[in-house]
Amino acid sequence: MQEFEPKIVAFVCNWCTYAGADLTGTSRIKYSANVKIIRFPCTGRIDFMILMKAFENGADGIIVSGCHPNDCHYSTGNFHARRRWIVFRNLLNFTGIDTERIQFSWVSAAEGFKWADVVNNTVKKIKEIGPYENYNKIAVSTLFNEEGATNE
Amino acid sequence: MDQQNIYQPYLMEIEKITEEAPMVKTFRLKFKNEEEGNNFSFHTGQFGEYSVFGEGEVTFCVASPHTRKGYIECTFREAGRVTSELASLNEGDTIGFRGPYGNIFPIDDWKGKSLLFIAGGIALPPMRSVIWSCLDKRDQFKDITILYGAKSVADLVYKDELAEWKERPDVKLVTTVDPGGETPDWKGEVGFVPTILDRMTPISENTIAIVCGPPVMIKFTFPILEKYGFADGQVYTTLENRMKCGLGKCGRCNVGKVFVCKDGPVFTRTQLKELPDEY
Amino acid sequence: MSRIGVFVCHCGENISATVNCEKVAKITGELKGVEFATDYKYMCSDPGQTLLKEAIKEHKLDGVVVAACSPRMHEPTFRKACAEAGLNPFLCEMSNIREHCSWVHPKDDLTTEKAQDLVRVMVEKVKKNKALNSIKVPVTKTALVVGGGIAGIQAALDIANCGHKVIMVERQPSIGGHMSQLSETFPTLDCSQCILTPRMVEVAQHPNITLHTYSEVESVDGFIGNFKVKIRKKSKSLDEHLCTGCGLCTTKCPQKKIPNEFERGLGFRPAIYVPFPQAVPNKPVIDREHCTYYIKGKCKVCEIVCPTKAIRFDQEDEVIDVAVGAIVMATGFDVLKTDYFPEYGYGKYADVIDGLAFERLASASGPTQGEIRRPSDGQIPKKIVFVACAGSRDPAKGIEYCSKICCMYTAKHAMLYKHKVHDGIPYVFYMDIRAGGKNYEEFVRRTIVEDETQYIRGRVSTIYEKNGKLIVKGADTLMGGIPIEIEADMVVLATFFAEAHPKLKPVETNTAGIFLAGACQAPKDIPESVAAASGAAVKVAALFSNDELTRDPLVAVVNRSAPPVYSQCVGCFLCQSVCPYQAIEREEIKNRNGEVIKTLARVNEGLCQGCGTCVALCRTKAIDIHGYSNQQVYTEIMALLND
Amino acid sequence: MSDLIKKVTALLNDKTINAFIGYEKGSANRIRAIFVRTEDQVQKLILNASCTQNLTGYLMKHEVKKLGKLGILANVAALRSIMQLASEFQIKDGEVYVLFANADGSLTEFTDFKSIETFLQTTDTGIKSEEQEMIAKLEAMTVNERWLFWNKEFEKCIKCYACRAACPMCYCHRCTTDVNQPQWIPVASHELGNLDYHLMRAMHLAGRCVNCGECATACPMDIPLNLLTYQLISPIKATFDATAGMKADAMYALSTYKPDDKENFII
Amino acid sequence: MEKQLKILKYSDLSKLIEKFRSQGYPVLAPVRKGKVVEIEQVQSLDEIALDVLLSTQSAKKAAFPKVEKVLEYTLEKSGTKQFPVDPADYKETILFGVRPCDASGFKSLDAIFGEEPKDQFYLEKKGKSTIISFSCPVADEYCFCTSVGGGPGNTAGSDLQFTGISKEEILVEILTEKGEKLAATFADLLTDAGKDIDKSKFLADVKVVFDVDGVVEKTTASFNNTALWLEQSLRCIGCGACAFVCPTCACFDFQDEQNTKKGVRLRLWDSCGFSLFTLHTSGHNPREVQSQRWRQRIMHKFAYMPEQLHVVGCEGCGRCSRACPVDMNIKEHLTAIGEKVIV
Ligand SMILES: Cc1cc2nc3c(=O)[nH]c(=O)nc-3n(C[C@H](O)[C@H](O)[C@H](O)COP(=O)(O)OP(=O)(O)OC[C@H]3O[C@@H](n4cnc5c(N)ncnc54)[C@H](O)[C@@H]3O)c2cc1C
Ligand SMILES: Cc1cc2nc3c(=O)[nH]c(=O)nc-3n(C[C@H](O)[C@H](O)[C@H](O)COP(=O)(O)OP(=O)(O)OC[C@H]3O[C@@H](n4cnc5c(N)ncnc54)[C@H](O)[C@@H]3O)c2cc1C
Ligand code: SF4
Ligand code: SF4
Ligand code: SF4
Ligand code: SF4
Ligand code: SF4
Ligand code: SF4
Repeated sequence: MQEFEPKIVAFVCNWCTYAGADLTGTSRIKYSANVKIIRFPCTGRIDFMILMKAFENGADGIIVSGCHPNDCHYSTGNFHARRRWIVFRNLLNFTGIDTERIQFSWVSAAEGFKWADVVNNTVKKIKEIGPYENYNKIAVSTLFNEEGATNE
Repeated sequence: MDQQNIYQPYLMEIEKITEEAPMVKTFRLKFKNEEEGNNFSFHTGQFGEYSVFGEGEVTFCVASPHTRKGYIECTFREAGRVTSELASLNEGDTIGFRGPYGNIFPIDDWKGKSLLFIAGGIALPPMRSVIWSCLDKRDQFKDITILYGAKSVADLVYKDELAEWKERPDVKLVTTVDPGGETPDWKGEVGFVPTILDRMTPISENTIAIVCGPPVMIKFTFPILEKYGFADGQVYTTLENRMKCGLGKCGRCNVGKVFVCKDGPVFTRTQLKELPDEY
Repeated sequence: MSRIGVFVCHCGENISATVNCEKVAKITGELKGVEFATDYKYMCSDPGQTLLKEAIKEHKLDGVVVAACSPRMHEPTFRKACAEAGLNPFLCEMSNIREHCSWVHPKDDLTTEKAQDLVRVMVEKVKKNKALNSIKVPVTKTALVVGGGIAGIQAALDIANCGHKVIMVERQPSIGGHMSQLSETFPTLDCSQCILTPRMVEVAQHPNITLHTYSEVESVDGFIGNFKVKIRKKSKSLDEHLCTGCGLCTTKCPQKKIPNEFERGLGFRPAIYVPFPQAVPNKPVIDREHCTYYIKGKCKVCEIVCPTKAIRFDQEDEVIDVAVGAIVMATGFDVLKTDYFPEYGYGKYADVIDGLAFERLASASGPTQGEIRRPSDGQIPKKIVFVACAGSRDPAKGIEYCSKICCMYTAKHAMLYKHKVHDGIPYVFYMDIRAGGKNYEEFVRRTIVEDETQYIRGRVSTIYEKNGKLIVKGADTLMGGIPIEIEADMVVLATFFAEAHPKLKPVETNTAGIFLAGACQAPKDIPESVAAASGAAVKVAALFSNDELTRDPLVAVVNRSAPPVYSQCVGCFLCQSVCPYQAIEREEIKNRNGEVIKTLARVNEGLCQGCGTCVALCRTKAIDIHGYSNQQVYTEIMALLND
Repeated sequence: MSDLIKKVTALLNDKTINAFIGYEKGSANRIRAIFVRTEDQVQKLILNASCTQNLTGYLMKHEVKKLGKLGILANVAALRSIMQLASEFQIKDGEVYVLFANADGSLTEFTDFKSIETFLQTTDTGIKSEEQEMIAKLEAMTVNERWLFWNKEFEKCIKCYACRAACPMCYCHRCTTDVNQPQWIPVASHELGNLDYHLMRAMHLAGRCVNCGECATACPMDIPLNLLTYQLISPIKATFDATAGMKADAMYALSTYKPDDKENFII
Repeated sequence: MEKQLKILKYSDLSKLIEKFRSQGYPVLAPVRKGKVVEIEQVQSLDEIALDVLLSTQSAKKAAFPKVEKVLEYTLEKSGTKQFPVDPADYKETILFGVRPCDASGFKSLDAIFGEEPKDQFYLEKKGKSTIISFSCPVADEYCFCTSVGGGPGNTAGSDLQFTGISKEEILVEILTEKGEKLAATFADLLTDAGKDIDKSKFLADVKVVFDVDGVVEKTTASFNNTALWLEQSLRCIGCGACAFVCPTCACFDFQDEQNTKKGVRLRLWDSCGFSLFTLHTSGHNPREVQSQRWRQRIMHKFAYMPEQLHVVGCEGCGRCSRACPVDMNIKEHLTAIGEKVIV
């Protein structure tokens, strides 16, 4: 059987983690290709619904990363984001959504190595837990199946 | 058994896109399946449900005249989910079309009469279908007068056709823009449609008036027509109510007991007066 | 469907070594809405850009995706190229297939697939991009300089000499700042006043500079190019126009024993006073706290003696509004207060003084006419201890960094002392000597070698008085930490100085259009302060070189629609509290009778920096942000996960 | 004549208010809202232990607002709703006349926010013990068990939005569910649409829910959806020291921050 | 056809379900789920809650589900392809243990969906459903079927109707050909019943509270009675509970759902109670306030449908009132309209 290649999306801020990942690149540090980045101006912009959308479109794991506290380009975006994640994680956990699959991190523009670590560790972890079947079962694509939403 | 799915659209190809005004475009649509196209017919005043697959459906009237076969046209303003998606399409792209639905302008009943078209803003498109249908049988009618107004010169749609009508000796075209909307080289009128109408002192005798436009315009136009002796039965207009199916089933476009999709969208003022205020 | 062009860059070998660029172009060329796709060796090169521009024209592209390096690198390049080809620059996006792909993954199918995924995401995103126009903000070409120290003076003069108006606000009755208190300056030992005074006068006389002394900034509103500032002009109890600065009043004032802050309390001044002889403006103010008239309701001697009848006892503070386009903060520093050093007896023993006080003692115009005499009894100290790094680099005091210039001025002080008290012995306790700067190291060396200053490396633990002597206890860390005790006549603390940032709302954050200059930024000596001030002035001048400011339009907007809805916004203003830039304002929608029917949020484009925090918080999705709109990010996620 | 009736009659008579929102007997032993404007409507007012509905949602209803100056019969949850609405600029101080029904049936009147705030400081605002137990029970489950539990509950949901309509804090003219550019939350009431709706709603009420329970009471499909928001109350209190609906000028827990907010999951 | 009467033993009911199952029919029946009762597919008799007064939702979802796929398509560069959903694919289904109001509720839906052009999605499913209703031995104060022409033993819309006539026996009425066909598959469980069984003895007593014709007439004339609608609807919070549980409400919405490559068009229930129902993009809303929407709900059922489709759009099941979170009791409101003097 083919090895499970998890789909992982990373939502990162432009100023720290995106730049950090750029540094990972310029330093030629290798990491797993499973993770793909979507750029945001700031972690403050990352609406919790964005995470839901990632799971329901088939993501097995999610990384959310931004500037370290006090380093936000906009001063406070990451502080607001942090509160949001604290609450959202609670909610996800309570509704039975696997918070193990969401890795939050602070990666600065200077932490090229850290970014590679975050990615590699997350990929490793998700490979261990396996595909997110619970969510896949209800994902958008199920509507195209035979049983779909047709006849109850 | 040939199970007919009444919600399944025809596939149409966008043959031509015309930018009419800011946010307003006209699409010329061709049936992908020629046979469907050949079997298709409609009448002026009718509308359809246009699909952007993945986004949903919208209601537009057919803006081309029924006398011209082989294609249909629609003119729309970018407003919400579907229309903005529609606006981003290109020539050659596929959309869906269900229709034609609704009642029609009874132009056959208007034979021998003079016609006065009064339109405002983006409401010229529904009117355009009738105008062309009538112009295509020009000899059947007496005078044809078109009064069309928009907010500003840029907002006037069908600029080419307006020019063409202007040239025609058998059509009287009056265009107007709201005060402040004129450009230095604007040659038409300046003023709101009802004001200009009043100034035109229309003759009601043996004349049919067709009024389409935003609610405020209609509200102020009716009294002027009344002032010049237009009876309620001589005045036609169209209604727009939100609808989903276009077939009298989804249950939302009704004005009282009347379904705009089935019993409308064309109404005489007589009918309108009987309807409750729900549009 | 759109007409998107995809341009895949090889970046020489940087990308193509691990990513099959031809394949990426081919596969993404098959995406819905992609009209044209190609790969090229160097997209950012001139021919690469030409290729892009020609393709835009030839294929009537309405969106462009350049798959190359990080957008942080070349986004402006390609956006500019698009604009040159007539495509709105904001219809261009970049996929980062170098830093985020080719450089971090091995050469294999997965890497190429990832590159395709990244391109697809941007293709879908760009379909939802909107043509945007740069935001134009008019610029008020007047600068506000807060603080009239050497930094403020320099900045004001530089800006004014570029032909722009400057408003200078100084808290004290005179400009000059700390530099006016210095005796001689390191490393040249030039006379401080001699350098400073002409510039102060120039400020006062410059046609482009309006000076408000004895004034403070009360509030700042607005945004870059368009600040609205309230300035409180404290009452001087004087009609400045009438006053000729004759100084008669100051000599006749019965109050004579008020500690003179300019002299660091080493001298006295009357209640109506000019802080120092070279003050600009050279006109007195009444210190109402100490004035007999204000205390007792009787006196008015000054009024009586004033030949021009310039005294105004009933004068009130005046608040004026000014409009400025840029602000230079040059508020300098404050030396740490006495209560910071209880262990050194600072504030308790008269002969423990700080560096500024020593400057006054050494100054020819100071209270002792330049003779070094100790404050307690006017004796010339024979043994003097300088404590460097008093308060700085001490985590326990909450200040971990070096105040940088103390090393230098301590050396200067030791030298000045030695020059004036030839038989005296100066000791310096230090932690490190930081003397970076031209001739600085030599300067310190001279102090040690020529002026025989005893440098002891170590921290002073306590200072106490015993038999009229100050016992300084410390340890010499170079000698293995042996305890040291010195019986000194006088101690000078090289106190750390704290940046003086007025806590004005926008200034606390990194607001565009507000520049820092001088010692309020970080500890700086005079040359550095001057350089920083000129730097700030250049930025202001650059800002003022255009009538309008253009900004990227990647800002938030609150949705608006026709009545009766007006907007999806419900006016909960939760967005307002998250905005770090106070960019969200209230807008009241009124009906014909002027009654408020709805209150909505509105984003001030000039202030919004585009962080998007408000967007994530808004429940009704009434507020959205250009460039990272809900539609765009939603589409990106969908595109990324569904191939 | 009960105190309530006397009081409301007086309020209406002296034009302090134009309408009073209280309770009347409904069908089949239910209690329901009544909008008292006339003499005979006043007589229908009742107040007993079953009068638990949080009536504040009506303060946001267009046609109710049109009745003029409103008085309302409030319980603790209603007082908190008013505070929370005030903090979100939806109600102004003095705009609503509040009568509070004490446990012993006596009435306390509140004419300004300050007095409500003071009162709430010494009032029990916690959630009921059954609900606490239910939350504890769920928390004791494995993640997967919880997933299954909620899956089964959400399956029942028909997206009638009674929960939203009943919730005093769901006053948006256009709820996120109704936003269609993009259509974040699928409109359809399939498993995904239901889960998305409930997650979204719970997040939007996190730190704002005043635990009145209206949402769950309203649900015709008997889904204990109030647990979703209730569960978030204690972590929000513990981590941010914030409780919804206690002060009229409170800052919303999720639109403020402390630089040292504690978490243990961000690496 | 002429109605036939048979007797079935309660003890044979589980065999009956087994028979249906073994013939491959999906059986939909009321199932208790905590406080609510859903109509769901069942495998055996013990799952079925025969003793409940009424299921929370009506049985309409058997032919008009809350989410239904009407179109499938792919989105490709070369163009869109459609894969129409063929209603003919639906399976024969048995609706078991529903109430007479559920069964008769289909007549409103039949009228709406059966009107030209015909909606095959509904008609096909409805056509393939055999309805075995259970007459009502009890009723509650929300029920008013008798006021709108129905009743606890109303057989309209049912193919078979079961009435418990003793602890052991069920009276089986075979009402339609479809019913007859189905009954033939379990003929071995049936015995003949005497012609003269008076079923009414076993039925609940539901009082007639208003004269339906009068209500229809007065509703029709009340469009402009703004005060009436406002007063009635002040309490209404504009949710969709009433419409979604109602056996006769048929309003729907279309929604497209898609990923980048494929999409479906879904038909979903909608409710005239929602403020968005008629909202235009411009913000104009013909039914701006809740009272207008409440008026629509009542007038649609009691004025427009009788006039246009010749059915009253209400079966008097009272589900809407039970489900309403704020106790909008339709029976009470209709009675009030009925009592009103038309001005
Ligand atoms: C008979 C008829 C003819 C029309 N002819 C034209 C025309 O020729 N040109 C044109 O530009 N517009 C026309 N309209 C209006 C057009 O249907 C709406 O602008 C369009 O539905 C907006 O859809 P959207 O998806 O972009 O907006 P959204 O706000 O995203 O749509 C949400 C839903 O609201 C409904 N809706 C929104 N606005 C209206 C409206 N004004 N009328 C009816 N339903 C609405 C749609 O059904 C849609 O499903 C017509 C409407 C009707 C009923
Ligand atoms: C003891 C000592 C000796 C020194 N010796 C030397 C030396 O020999 N050589 C050398 O190069 N450097 C020396 N320095 C450093 C030198 O003093 C500073 O670099 C220089 O004064 C910084 O200038 P400034 O304009 O930034 O600040 P300042 O001189 O502090 O000027 C700031 C001005 O702003 C005003 N202000 C503050 N807040 C407000 C407000 N809110 N509103 C309005 N006005 C306000 C103040 O009143 C002051 O006039 C020495 C410093 C000390 C402490
Ligand atoms: S934009 Fe959103 S968050 Fe801001 S006031 Fe409006 S509704 Fe509230
Ligand atoms: S995007 Fe950021 S800066 Fe702009 S208004 Fe929103 S919160 Fe303020
Ligand atoms: S009230 Fe219940 S059924 Fe209705 S939407 Fe809310 S949870 Fe779903
Ligand atoms: S979410 Fe439920 S419990 Fe919370 S305030 Fe709303 S209705 Fe009350
Ligand atoms: S309107 Fe109410 S009582 Fe009538 S059929 Fe529908 S749910 Fe039953
Ligand atoms: S009547 Fe009741 S169930 Fe129906 S919309 Fe109104 S509140 Fe909801």
